[in-house]
Amino acid sequence: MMTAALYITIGMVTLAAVLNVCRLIKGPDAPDRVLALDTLYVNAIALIILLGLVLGTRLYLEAALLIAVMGFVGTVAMGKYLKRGSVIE
Amino acid sequence: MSLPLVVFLPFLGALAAPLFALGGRTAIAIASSVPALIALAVLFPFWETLANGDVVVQSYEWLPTLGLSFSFRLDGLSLLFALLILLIGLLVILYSRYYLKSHENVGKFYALLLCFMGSMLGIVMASNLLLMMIFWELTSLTSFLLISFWTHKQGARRGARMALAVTGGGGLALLAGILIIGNIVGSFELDAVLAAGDQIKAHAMYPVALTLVLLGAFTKSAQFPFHFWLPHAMEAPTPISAYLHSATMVKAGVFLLARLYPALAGTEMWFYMVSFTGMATLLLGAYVAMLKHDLKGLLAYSTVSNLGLITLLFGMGTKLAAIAALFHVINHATFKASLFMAAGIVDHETGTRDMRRINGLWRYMPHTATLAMVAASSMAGVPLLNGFLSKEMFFAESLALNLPGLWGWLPPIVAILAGIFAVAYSARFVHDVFFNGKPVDLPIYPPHEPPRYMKIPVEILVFACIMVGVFPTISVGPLIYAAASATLGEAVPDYELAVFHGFNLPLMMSLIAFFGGLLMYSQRQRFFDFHARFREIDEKAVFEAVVARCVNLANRFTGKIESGSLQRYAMLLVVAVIAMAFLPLTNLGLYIGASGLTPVDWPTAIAAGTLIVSAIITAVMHRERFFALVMLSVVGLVVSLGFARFSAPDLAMTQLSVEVVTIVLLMLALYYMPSWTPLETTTPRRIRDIAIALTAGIGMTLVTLAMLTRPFSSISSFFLEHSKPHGGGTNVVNVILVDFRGFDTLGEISVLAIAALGIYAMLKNTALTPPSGDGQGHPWTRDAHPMMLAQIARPMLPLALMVSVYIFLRGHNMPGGGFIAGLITSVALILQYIASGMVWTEERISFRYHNVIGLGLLFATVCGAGSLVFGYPFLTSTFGHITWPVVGEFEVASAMVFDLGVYLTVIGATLLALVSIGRLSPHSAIKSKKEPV
Amino acid sequence: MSLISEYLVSALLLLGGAFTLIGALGLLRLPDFYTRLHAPTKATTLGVGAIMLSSVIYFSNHDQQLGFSETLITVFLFLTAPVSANILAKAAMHIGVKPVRGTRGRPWEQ
Amino acid sequence: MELMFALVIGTLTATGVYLLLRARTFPVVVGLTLLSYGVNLFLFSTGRLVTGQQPIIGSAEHYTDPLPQALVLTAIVIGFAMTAFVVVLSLRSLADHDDDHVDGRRDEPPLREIDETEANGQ
Amino acid sequence: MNDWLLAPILIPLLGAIVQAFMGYAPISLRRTLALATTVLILVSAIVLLILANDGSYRIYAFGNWQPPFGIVLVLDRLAALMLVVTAVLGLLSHIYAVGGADEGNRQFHGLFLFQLMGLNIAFLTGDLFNLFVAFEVLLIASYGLLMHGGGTARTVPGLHYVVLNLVGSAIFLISVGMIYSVTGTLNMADLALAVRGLSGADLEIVRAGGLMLLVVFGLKAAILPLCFWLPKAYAKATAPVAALFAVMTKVGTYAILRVYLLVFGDNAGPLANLGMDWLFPLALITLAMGVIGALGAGSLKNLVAWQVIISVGTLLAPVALGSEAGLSAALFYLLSTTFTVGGLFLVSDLVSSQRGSAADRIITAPKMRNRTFLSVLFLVGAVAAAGIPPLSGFFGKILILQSVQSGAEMGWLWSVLLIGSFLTVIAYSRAGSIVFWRTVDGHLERPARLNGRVSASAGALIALTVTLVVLAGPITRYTDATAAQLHNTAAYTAILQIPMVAEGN
Amino acid sequence: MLDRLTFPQPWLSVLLFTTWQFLSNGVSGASVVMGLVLAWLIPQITSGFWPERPVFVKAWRVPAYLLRLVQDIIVASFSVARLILSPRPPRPVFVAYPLSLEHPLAITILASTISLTPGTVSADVSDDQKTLLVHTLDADSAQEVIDAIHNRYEKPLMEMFQ
Ligand code: NA
Ligand code: NA
Repeated sequence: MMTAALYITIGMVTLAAVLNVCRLIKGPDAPDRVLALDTLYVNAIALIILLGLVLGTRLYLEAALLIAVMGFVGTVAMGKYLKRGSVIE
Repeated sequence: MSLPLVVFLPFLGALAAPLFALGGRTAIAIASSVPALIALAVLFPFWETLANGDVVVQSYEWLPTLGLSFSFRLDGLSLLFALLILLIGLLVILYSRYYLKSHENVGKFYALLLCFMGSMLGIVMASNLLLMMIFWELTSLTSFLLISFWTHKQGARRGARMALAVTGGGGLALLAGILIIGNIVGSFELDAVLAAGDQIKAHAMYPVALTLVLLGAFTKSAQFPFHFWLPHAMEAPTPISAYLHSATMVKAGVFLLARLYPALAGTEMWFYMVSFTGMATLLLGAYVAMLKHDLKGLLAYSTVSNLGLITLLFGMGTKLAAIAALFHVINHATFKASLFMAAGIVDHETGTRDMRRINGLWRYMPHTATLAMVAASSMAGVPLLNGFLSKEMFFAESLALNLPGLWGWLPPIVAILAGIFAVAYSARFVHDVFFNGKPVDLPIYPPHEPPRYMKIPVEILVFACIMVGVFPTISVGPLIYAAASATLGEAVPDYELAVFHGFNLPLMMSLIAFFGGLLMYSQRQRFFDFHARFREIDEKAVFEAVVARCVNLANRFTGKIESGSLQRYAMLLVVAVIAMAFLPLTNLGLYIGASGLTPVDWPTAIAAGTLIVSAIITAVMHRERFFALVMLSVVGLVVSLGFARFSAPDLAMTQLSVEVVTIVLLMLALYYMPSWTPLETTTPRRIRDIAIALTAGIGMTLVTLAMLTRPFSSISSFFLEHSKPHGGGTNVVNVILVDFRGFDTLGEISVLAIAALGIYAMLKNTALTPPSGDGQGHPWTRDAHPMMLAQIARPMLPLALMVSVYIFLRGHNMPGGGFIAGLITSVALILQYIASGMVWTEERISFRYHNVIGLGLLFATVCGAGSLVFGYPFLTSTFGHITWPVVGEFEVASAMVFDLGVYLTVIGATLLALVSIGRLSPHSAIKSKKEPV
Repeated sequence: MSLISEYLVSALLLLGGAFTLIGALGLLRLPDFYTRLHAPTKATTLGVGAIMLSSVIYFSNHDQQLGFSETLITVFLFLTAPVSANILAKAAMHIGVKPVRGTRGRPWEQ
Repeated sequence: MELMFALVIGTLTATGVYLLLRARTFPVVVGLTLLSYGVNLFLFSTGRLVTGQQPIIGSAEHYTDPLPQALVLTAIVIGFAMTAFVVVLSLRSLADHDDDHVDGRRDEPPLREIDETEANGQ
Repeated sequence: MNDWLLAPILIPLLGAIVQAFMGYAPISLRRTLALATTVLILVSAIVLLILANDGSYRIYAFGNWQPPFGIVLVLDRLAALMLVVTAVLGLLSHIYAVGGADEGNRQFHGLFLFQLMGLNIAFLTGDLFNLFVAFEVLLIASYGLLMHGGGTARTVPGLHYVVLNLVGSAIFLISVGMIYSVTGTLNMADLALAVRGLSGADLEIVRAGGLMLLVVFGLKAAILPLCFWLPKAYAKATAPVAALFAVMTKVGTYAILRVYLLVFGDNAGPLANLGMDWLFPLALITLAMGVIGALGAGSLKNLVAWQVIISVGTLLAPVALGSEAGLSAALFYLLSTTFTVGGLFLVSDLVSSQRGSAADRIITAPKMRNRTFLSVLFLVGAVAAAGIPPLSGFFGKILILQSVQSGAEMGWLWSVLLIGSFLTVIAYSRAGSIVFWRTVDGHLERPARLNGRVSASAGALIALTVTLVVLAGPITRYTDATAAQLHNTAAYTAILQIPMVAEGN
Repeated sequence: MLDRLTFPQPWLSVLLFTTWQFLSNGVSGASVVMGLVLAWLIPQITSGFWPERPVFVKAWRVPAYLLRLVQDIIVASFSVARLILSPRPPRPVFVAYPLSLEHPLAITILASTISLTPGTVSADVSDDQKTLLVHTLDADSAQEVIDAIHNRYEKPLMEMFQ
């Protein structure tokens, strides 16, 4: 049963990612794109966790943690770029 | 050792010459004559041997691979030339003492003169063709430098370059010819080559070799059509003209004909090529000499003509003709050198060489005039002078030549014509300069006799002309004989160097030439008028124009090809790769290999689709730069997910961290750049690029497919096996990085460090004006450091450090390691910069990133070197398990220290790079309006 | 693994997946940037949280070891999501992204 | 799976090459980045595509080839250093020429045909 | 295992690390330490040359891992020769740099030493991927060095150089991947063995990989059509950097020699002499292009930069033909041309410093200072470069000509080389006569004094060409032996059997 | 030397220690020792980066607040989910919320709370840190939102940060 749930979830998250990419491409404004990217990062975290569950290993958890950290910094940098131009000043 | 000494003494003298130059002109002239005198003294004892037709060879090994040796040879031929070189050289040295002015660079002059003398001796005495080649080109080089001695004169520079181009170029042809001969014979030693004449002449490459060798000889000896450089070489100081361009260097070509006579001569090809070239040159030189108003020009073309005569004689291929040629070499050298010196005196004393201005010098310098007149008579072929003798022999040989049919008339007619011209221009030289009214507006007036010692060399040469002319057998007979036997390489036929051979056809020819010449001279104005109808070609201008045109063409061609367009260069590179890999890949046949395809799962397929779409959008929308950047992030994210999906957790983490730092970096740069790319490539260009890109992409797809579907085995089972027991870690990738292939990693962090240092250096003094607002024209927000961000950034740093420690420590056994840990720390610090600004963050960082980089590299290196102490190679790792109370058992591996080095280098390098860019921002220097909270 | 935990894990997974999907739907469907901002900050974050929790439970059962790394990630996401939203909202206001018609109140000048 | 992976690499290469051939520094850098993604994936895949065989001893029954992973790690890091350098160099070029053209030129009038394409496109 | 093999890598690395720490140290101290490092590199290179001269292969296995599993350094005659060439050139350029060219930023010495380290790794490594890493080390350092010294002129050539080499690195990785994906190994000796038994699609993949690798090496060696980035980049670089770069194209040549003779050599079965049929015509066209470029050059440095292209063509043509005599000739020529070109870059810079705003452009200008000294240096360099007797370039050229004695190759090589020499002579004589002789009255805007150290190093580099002639006998004996060693691949692959340091040593 | 053996930011050290235990996947002797070492060491290094010391006066109120937060997050998510899925268009409002809190950390916590809970996102904090701009996804009036925030979150926070 868990396996079924797992694959359904993977399907849902993948679908979510696709929808996010759609928004990302659609825009229309830069903040929309960054928001979609940020969400995509979160989806990626979910996918990594799910991969760990499929494989029955926890080896990929740190990758998920890293996505969280990097996604945040990336989003912040992009946000700052959009409103301020210089990311580091 | 004595023969090499002869050659090398002048070079030694050349080295010393600048020193003696300090002592004045007399000192250096004396010093310069020493090598020549010693050389003469060294050669003297050989005379007995040589007179018997024997040959002395002294040989030393140099470059056996090449067949090049230091071997020198003294036989009659080389002796004849060596004596010419040394004796006339001595006279020129003496003459130059008075010719040169005290302010001139006499050191350079004598040094080059001696270099030339040595090179010339080298040519004539080398017993190895390659060695001769070396000296051959050296004479071209020294000649170049001597012609351009007065570097401030444009004519001198151009004449010099022209001479170098022609003789140097001919030298290259000669080189090729010699190499071919060497290959045919199997040796470059003269003995072997001269003995292998039949072999050479029978070889298929003989025509090529002969043509190339003759090219060398003809260019050097100014044979038609390469004669044009010689008159322009007369821009050189007159002693140089006398020495190089009449008596010696230009004789190198005919020397070569003589030297290789046994090896190359005696074929029809030789006959036609050499004799016809000689004939053409003989006539052309004589004709033009008549036309020259420049004293030295006249002499120069007369030299061309005489060289043609000698060449023609060698070309005839008969033994007697060859002997006549050798005889004329001596005769021409003596009378022409003396004429040049006389011309030099005239030039020196009047300040001009224009015969239209120089008239009636008999009144001012009768002594010089007398000498010049004797020498000119010899040139004209007046009996009792040496020129007459060899010309007589020439006439005789021209008659003896048996050409088929009407052609038989050609040589004698040419000979007579040339003789007429020779008489005419000699008459002109004498009459125009020393008589013919009064001088016309001379720069130096009144002219008078030169210093005593300046005339001595001329006197000696003129004396020689007379001596040889009157007592040929006594004076040069033995020398000619020795030379002839050396040249012909076999029995010398009977010949007679008599003053008078009776009333015969050659004498008739001489008489015709003499009176015809006088007649021609008297009718010279008609001749000039006749010639004036043709357009005068200034070879120097033509040469310059040709060179300029070549340079121009080359420049334009280079400009076209080396267009400075990166797009083109990159295109070429990509196309080169495609071209190289194309054929093998089309040979692949089936792209799907033995292991076949594995099934696709939907999430992976969707992820792949996302990646493909994102990449394409990145490319299509690249002109909207920020959008492209966001899409690039998606690509990066999916790539790292892909790594995770296909069993590479370490790669996933690394890719992700690197990607974010890269994006930050790109945004830092994008700040200063336009946010839009203008559309500036044409549609065909874009289509071309798309085609190239698609080809590359399809190629990579096929390669990947072919590769992935084929089974393989690698060395990696070793790593999997030894990772834990011998590397002390379960994360095999990490063990490879810090142990099995730790050296790669050392290189890798070096790259990182170098990049950061390079970036820092590059941006040190760079000033960029940041835009005041974004691409849409909105001014930037006031709020540099949003409060919420600053607040969340505070705990991030310590937490990230902790995570770094965690990732670092587990790296040897689990995904992680120094590199990823370093990136986490870096990103946390970057977050501080983003959130609170440069000034705020830098205040809190007490170390220089340079030092962090240095420390990191040092850790890695020292850790690697640690094993050296124990007798193991660099980077040999060790590990052990330690048990502590409470903590329990834990593993300590030396590789961890290495990894710590990686960690530190990554932090230092990443931050140094990013901060260097951040520092460009004007806000970083002045505190922003709103202090960070 | 006990049946209960398996049920729990499955339920959490499905819940997480659903929220993630809803978040994405929201991002796609909502009318303007400011409304779209709500979707990921809440739904998606919670969705991932649920999936994390299922992972914690699963591995705690499976490896007989309490797995807390996931919790850390969740906490991290919850901590940072508002800040990201804040920065992006500020960026949007700076750029002058117009709110959907009918929005009361106005975004601030930046 | 292999075909899909190959297509991914092909796409990355093609887009990377296309951008590499652009005239401004920024797209070139983006192109180089895409290209290096493709190259890294390619190099990685020389160990073939397997699921759940991460080369961590004790974590699986079979392990994938770890060597390509180590190589790619090195390549990623080096690629990062190189990208950073080229980004900064393009900044330097921008500073020196006040233009971000890859050939450093400035204020060259755009091609005529381009104006037309622009006009047609809009 | 001989620890000396490590020295040419570890010495510059440690030296560079020291430089990284010395950001605020006085320049004299930094210079002293940096120069001391370079001297030590030279010493170690000479030691290795002496070691290698016995004709055996020595390896150094990092981490004590048996090849092909670990990375090994392999010392043979070729590697030792390259090390010495690099060290000599490096030292003299470094001395020149210390004369003032190193000012401007503090990273110069560090980058310089890293550059030497990268070069030395490239020459010593016996591992294909490590060769990639070495390339990257030397490239990134060269990027930094290229940009040293400020000014806007070098940015764009630098950018081109960097971007093209980045693409080159990508191609390198792809080819390494293709080769590994079939052979499953990276060690060159092991590769040489693995390649022999290939067939079918495996063979074609490796063939494509090998040919792509040739493109990469061709790019590094600057062979047509991949050479156009070079002239501007080199001409614009700071003089000592340009001089050091004289060896950079030789790395590409070295890599071709190493990889293509060992892995794709005569024994490689169907892959024997891979790509060499391409290389030969390309080398000749490169040579021709170089000559045309030299003829049209507008400045001395540009002229010398094109001379680099000329040497590349001259060098690779005999390499492509691959005979022992040709290889030996190529190596002799390599020695000659590296020093000559390096020296000429320095001389051009000295000339430039003495001619005010005319700099090194081939135009009429007021008479320069120290004309005699500089013109003699230039003359010697030009004679050596153009291949006129009696200097080393001539010997290199006749050795090359001599190595090809029949067939169409002979016709092509001889004609291109000789006509090329002829035009080069014209180019040099034209440039020299204009720059040194065609002067106008007037005064120099920027009178500068020649610095003794700088002049001495430039002179020494030029003088090496004379030394090469004097020592031509022993040198050709060495290059002959090197060529023979290169052809004996069995001896190289035997390194796989060399035992490691025993446990518990 | 001994005076360095203090914990300059005790709350941070607690946070770090706890985090380490989470990361180590289970408490053990090694993890405690390491956790202690890191909890001491890291703040020594980073203390400069957190100049403003948060002063929690009533720390015991934190868990209750957190609990309420988690509860609200879950509720919020369901309500947003419903809104997303329903065809009815949302009724967004920009609300300027007057802040009573002064401490930046406190404001940040409030703003974050707002962002995580029903239908609201903190869009901006005014320069003078007196007003919070809140975007509400679906609300009847601005005042309703202001009251809800004030009562439910700002009051407890003010108690904690007194
Ligand atoms: Na007259
Ligand atoms: Na909320």
